Amino acid sequence: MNKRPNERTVNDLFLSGNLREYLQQKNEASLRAIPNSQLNLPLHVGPYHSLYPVDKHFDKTDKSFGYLATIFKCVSNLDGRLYCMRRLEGVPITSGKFLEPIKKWKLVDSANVVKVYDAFTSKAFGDLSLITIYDYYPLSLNLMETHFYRIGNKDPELITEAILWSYIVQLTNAAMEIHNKGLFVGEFDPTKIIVTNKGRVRLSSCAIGDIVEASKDHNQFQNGNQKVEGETDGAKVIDEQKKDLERLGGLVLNLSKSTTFIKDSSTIKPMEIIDRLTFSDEFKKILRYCLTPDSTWKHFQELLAPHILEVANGFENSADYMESSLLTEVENARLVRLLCKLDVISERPEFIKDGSWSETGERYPIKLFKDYVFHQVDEAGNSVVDLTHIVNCLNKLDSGVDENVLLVSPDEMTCLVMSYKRLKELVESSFRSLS
Amino acid sequence: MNKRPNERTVNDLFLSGNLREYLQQKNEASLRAIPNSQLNLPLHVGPYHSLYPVDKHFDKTDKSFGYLATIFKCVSNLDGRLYCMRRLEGVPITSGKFLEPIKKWKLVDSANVVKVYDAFTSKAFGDLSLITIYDYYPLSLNLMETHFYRIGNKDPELITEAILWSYIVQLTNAAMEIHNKGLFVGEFDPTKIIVTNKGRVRLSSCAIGDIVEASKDHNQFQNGNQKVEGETDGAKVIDEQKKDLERLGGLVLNLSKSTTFIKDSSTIKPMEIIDRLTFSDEFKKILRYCLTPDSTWKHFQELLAPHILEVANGFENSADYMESSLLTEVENARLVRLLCKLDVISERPEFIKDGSWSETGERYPIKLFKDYVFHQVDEAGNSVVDLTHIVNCLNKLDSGVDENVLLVSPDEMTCLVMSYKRLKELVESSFRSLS
Amino acid sequence: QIAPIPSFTVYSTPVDLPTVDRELIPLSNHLSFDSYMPPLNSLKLPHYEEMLLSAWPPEMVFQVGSLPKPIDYEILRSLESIQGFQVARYNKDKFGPRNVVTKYKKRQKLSMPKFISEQDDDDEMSEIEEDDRLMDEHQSGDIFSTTSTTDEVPNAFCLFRIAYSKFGVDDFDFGYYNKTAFSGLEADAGNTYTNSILQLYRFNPPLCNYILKTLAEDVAEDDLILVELGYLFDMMVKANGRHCAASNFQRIFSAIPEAQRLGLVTEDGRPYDAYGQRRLVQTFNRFILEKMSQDEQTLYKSTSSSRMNAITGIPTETAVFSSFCTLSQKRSTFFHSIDVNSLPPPSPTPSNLTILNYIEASMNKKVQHMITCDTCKRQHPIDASLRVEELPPDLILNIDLTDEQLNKVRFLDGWMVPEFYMTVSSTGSPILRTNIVAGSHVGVRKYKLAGYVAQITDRANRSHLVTITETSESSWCLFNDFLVTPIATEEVFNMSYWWKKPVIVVYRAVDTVSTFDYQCYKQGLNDSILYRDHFAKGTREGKAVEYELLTHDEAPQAGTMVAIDAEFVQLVPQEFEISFHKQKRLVKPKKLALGRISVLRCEGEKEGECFIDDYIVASEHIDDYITSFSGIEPGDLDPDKSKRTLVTLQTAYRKMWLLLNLGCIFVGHSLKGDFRMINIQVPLEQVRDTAELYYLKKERRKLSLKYLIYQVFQDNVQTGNHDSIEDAYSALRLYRKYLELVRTGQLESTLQR
Repeated sequence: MNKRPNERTVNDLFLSGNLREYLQQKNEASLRAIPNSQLNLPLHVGPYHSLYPVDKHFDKTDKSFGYLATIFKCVSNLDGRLYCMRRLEGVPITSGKFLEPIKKWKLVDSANVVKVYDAFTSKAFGDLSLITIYDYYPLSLNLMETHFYRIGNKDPELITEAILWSYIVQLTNAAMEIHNKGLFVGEFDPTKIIVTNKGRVRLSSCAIGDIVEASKDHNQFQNGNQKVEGETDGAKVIDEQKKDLERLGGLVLNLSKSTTFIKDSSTIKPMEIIDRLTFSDEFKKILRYCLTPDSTWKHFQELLAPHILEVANGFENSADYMESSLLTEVENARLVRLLCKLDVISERPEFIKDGSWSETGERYPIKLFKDYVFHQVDEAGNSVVDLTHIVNCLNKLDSGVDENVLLVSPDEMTCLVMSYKRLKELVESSFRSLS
Repeated sequence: MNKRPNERTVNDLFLSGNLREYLQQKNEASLRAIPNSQLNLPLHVGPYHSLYPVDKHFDKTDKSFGYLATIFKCVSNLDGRLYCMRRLEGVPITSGKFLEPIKKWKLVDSANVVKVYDAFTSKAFGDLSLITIYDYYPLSLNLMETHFYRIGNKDPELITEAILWSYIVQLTNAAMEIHNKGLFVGEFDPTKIIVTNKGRVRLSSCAIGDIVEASKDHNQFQNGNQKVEGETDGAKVIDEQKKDLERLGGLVLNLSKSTTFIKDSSTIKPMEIIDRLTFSDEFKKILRYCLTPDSTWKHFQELLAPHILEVANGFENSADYMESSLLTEVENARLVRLLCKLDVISERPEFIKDGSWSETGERYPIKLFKDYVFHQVDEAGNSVVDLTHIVNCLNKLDSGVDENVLLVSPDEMTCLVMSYKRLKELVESSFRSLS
Repeated sequence: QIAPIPSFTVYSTPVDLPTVDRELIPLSNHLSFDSYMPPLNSLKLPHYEEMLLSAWPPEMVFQVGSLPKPIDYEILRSLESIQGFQVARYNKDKFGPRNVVTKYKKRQKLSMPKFISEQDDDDEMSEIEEDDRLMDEHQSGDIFSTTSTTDEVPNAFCLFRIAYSKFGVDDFDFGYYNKTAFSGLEADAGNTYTNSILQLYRFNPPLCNYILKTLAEDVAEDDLILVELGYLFDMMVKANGRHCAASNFQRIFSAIPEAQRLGLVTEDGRPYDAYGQRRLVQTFNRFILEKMSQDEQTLYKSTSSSRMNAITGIPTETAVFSSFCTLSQKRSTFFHSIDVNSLPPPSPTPSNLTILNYIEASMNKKVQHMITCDTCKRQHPIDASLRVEELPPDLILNIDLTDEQLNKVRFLDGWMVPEFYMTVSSTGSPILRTNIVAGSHVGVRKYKLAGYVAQITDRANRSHLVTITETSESSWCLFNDFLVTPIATEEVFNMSYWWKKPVIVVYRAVDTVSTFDYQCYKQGLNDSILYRDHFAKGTREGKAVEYELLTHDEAPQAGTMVAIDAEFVQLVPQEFEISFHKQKRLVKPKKLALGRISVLRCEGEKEGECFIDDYIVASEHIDDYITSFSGIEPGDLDPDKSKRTLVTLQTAYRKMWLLLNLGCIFVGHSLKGDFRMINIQVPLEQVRDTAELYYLKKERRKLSLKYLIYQVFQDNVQTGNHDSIEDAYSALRLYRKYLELVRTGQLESTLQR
């Protein structure tokens, strides 16, 4: 897609170089399917079917929250949409109460959190697995994969200060919504933050941590460790929310660290590492603030304000860019619908039997018209393929103009003159007779 | 219509009705043209031609910056793009120096500022007009038109607190970028802030104020009023930037005011008006802060931080929405080509003669596949039209996925198992053999 | 002169002429297939006022989200490459007409019989939302239907699963699926595939009688499969149409190392393709027949299995020789089944082929393979041959053909012959004919089809096994796990359905035993185990013995009352599927195993004295000893560590079984569950269950033993871990008290307290 000159100047943080190619790849990833038998996967898990493992480039034997985890793309039998299914093997869920956290998490609605829809346990895989269902983002990679691993022939993406600012803003946005719903993030794990679009990050795997925690608590409780309920729970949430800021800082520090060579970085104190970073003072200041014991989200946001504005500006631009791209494509659906109508009525085996497509049949002109549109030849009788001619004819057919067209029979012995208007009526009535 | 979650109608399969209509209108507005002769407009103004007056619903005899102003849509001879041209009649520009501000303004790059490209004087209209060239936003209305006037059959849009928060954030974003480039906004004039999309505002008419000012200064200077250059200029900018906050406050106050009936509001002090607003305390607090003499942009942004985050979240969502819309349309562009390819190679009279479409021919699977896609039947043998099936199959064909499809011969005695990948190759090679 | 009329054609309307395209499309807007620029809308849509043709009716509804229909495995397996395309024959009967829309299937609410706990409500059916039903193709209507007009799998042949309510398997209404006097087998006692063979032999009189007869013998050192089959068949006979679980059989079978090695011990629910499943059940068939014949030798302490061989033994000569060295061996051995895996030679009239041609081809086989020769220490090919010398009265056939070969069989009319005649050729090999061959009356023997195991494969390509067998003269039954229903004779011989494949077939000579002798073990019944110890390991020395053996003076009679109680350990915990918005659903009930059983005298001087207190050896992993309920401590069931009086399962079981057959009356509390776990069928007239006797009808509540004892005697029992001797004694006290309360007419008032 050609970028218009003014769009080239746009801050490219959120726009991939070749949007069309990227969208096509996403489309392909969504369509990918393999017969079940080859994968030895269950036909369906609850109401979700057509499971297809989502490539995991990071770690084939990934352990998530202490359990073996696998991720699938699947289709819901209930609404036909694609979802992402996470399976954790052998989580000791013995009561519906453990799944309670899902109720709160379902309310979380943020552009930087992958929405969770469902949680249940299933024996479909043979064992008893914990299944959680999320929005599906084709081609998404996690932060580790994005910045540290070579996937296919794509080099890892360089970490820059601009990217980090944007991540901080987006993850703050995610955290604020999660906190608003009385929850906490718990861990900013780079393998559980996914990049769903250029520069767009989302917290994934939500609610699993809380469910696993609940199952642990319960089992400890069974083993005699009394769990204190009630207000302590609320206090714990507030405390964890506070800790989220430090954990965000930890993530950002780890990502930042990779941009500079620091010997024995694991033995050096965080604050010292920050000093050695080659980023702006403001960045260092805000990172230091995250890791300060008494830091608060409120003040953190205040410090962040100008950068939030910058990131918002980037999002506005990317929405604008998408819209302008969309503007050029908006007529396509119309042609798809028209072509489908034509193909649905043409060459139907059951029609060939009745006489309506024969040379004297009422639908014969449609056949001749299709020849006229699609099967042009030059004077020597060679095929000519001209999309302009095709689309132009289709446009005229679509609107049913009064213009006449000359249709010649394949034997070139007879011809017909017919208006697009009349052809349109013919196609429409043929279509009506089907449905 | 009552639909179950797994049911789709034709409207669900393609771009959402509203968005499509809106985009089509924008397209139409962009394309609108009337033969020049009827309008009595110059054939071209500098490198810009095909002038078409942009409807102005607000005031037919608009005076802008004290001069008669008209706005045109035009096409640049240099890059073929559409631009917006503002013409001010009779601005006394006597030196190229007066146009200097444009240099700085051209650097302003914000999602909330209409980009300015050019400024020159022209005699094309007969008089000496100041011409400024901007990005063109079809269907855009200014704030006054959006919220206070009935345009066509569209009622003015209600002002809510949420909208105002969003405006504040966006205009702050605009102001910050303008300040960064060493400029100031000067006036938050509701007739010069345009709404280019739902909820999206942009400062327009940039740079004109400074040019007009420069011409006035010059004329005053000519009339003997020494103008102090240099650092005083810098100080003035800083002062004006500070004042911008108050002016932004003024705009917001005026917009807010319209939501409550306040008698003799012009005689009542702003702070009192704020008290009477039915908005949240936080909103009032921030509005009061704008109008406080010692307010600073820095602290203002800090106060605004959580709301910037909210607005950013909204923009993220709209970027996502646009992307998903674009995804379907990009798919459609490919589907049109694919459908045409299929029709171009199918049923060609010259192929029917040679054997390649016969039961053993290499193109036979394509024929069977077309039956599979378009000519479904129910168990009683009646035609069934399932657009979701058609689009899904075509998408898979286009992507050439590895999935296998079972194609049964018309006599139902033999069948073929073939992957979409292989079918795609067949279609492609058949098509290539034609052209 | 009249001038000729000029020949004009008079047009009433002006002639339509093609319109010349006036508006030229600028070159810059020309579209291309290869580039997406310019976009398609560079060509403008002409002005229009009516609805566009591209508009689709907005009310048209398309359904998405249905499960994709996979390509049938049978097609995939029979694909041939023709000119680079993968081509197969299409079977319209099975796969339906082409290009048929897949109907949207949603998780549906299915009508199922209610759980027993819900059955007091009026309507008979309840709606159960079941995710697993997503794939099920049960049609509406009669579940006992054995024929289908729509070419679908008839309902009675479909795979049925047990639905578990929160009360577990006990709450499932098995009775709904079986109205006959022949007991079905539950589907989740483990190794469900074996059910088909168990039913096949249960209804084979010579084999069934032979197996039951073994019950007359005293216990052997170790648990014997042959004897276990006896207990199982006896239980199935006694159950008289009620459902049975082959749980003890499966427990003993699963512990056999050879069975494990052969992969016969399987996790249920593990998917098999159709062919793999047939191979599995045939391997089991060969294994179980061979094991029975071995067990016969152990049980009767003999060196040959003459009893078994007289029924199923197939004397077969196997020979090996080679032209490369002096190797030459000939051996005659007894097999118990024939693998039908050779195709008959091409026939001029292929449509006349029957199973007999396949059997004949498989009775005489020659193969060549490479060996490293023991004789000459070199590698060379050898010729091996197999020749069946004679057919037994019970001819058991493993139909070991591929899907493709079986698909051909479908089209052979009358392939499964109802009867045939066997004669002997001049070379001494059996010859099989559908008619008596003229002039060869010598050695002619008539065989009739006795029954077979069939594989049922549904549209979703899931396979399971059913048994069709003659239950009495000319009367046939279909056994589909716990579903049992009579089936018409013509359906028995019909092998033309796409969903049905023969797996194991039994023909029986008409001159052999054809009636069941369910009492055969009563002759010479050895009950000595009741009067002696028979520990799994060691002697009385060092054991904590809490019982006093019965003496012959106390020999149980019909009507002798004994008090019993059993304790169980948990092998596998129960499993639930849980969803945050639905009720949790039991998907696998817990698996328990008998751990201890105690029996007390109820009469005479020693009333209340224990005479059996058996701990049962655990051969499998125990998940939980549930000590607070069972009183069994870890280690108690381990022969190497235990101080308890530990016996094998069959020893403990035989004692119960003998008491049952001697006509004892069992007193205890909540015995229904105990009997189910012990895996024994006790007629109601031999049971005095205090939980039933003290049943609160109004509250529909059964009272616990502890509660009852406290209410009736103001005693505290079960203060520590449970103890089966104490519990059996408490039940006995309650029973005595019950009789007294009834006598004095105080039962109602006591219950109301």
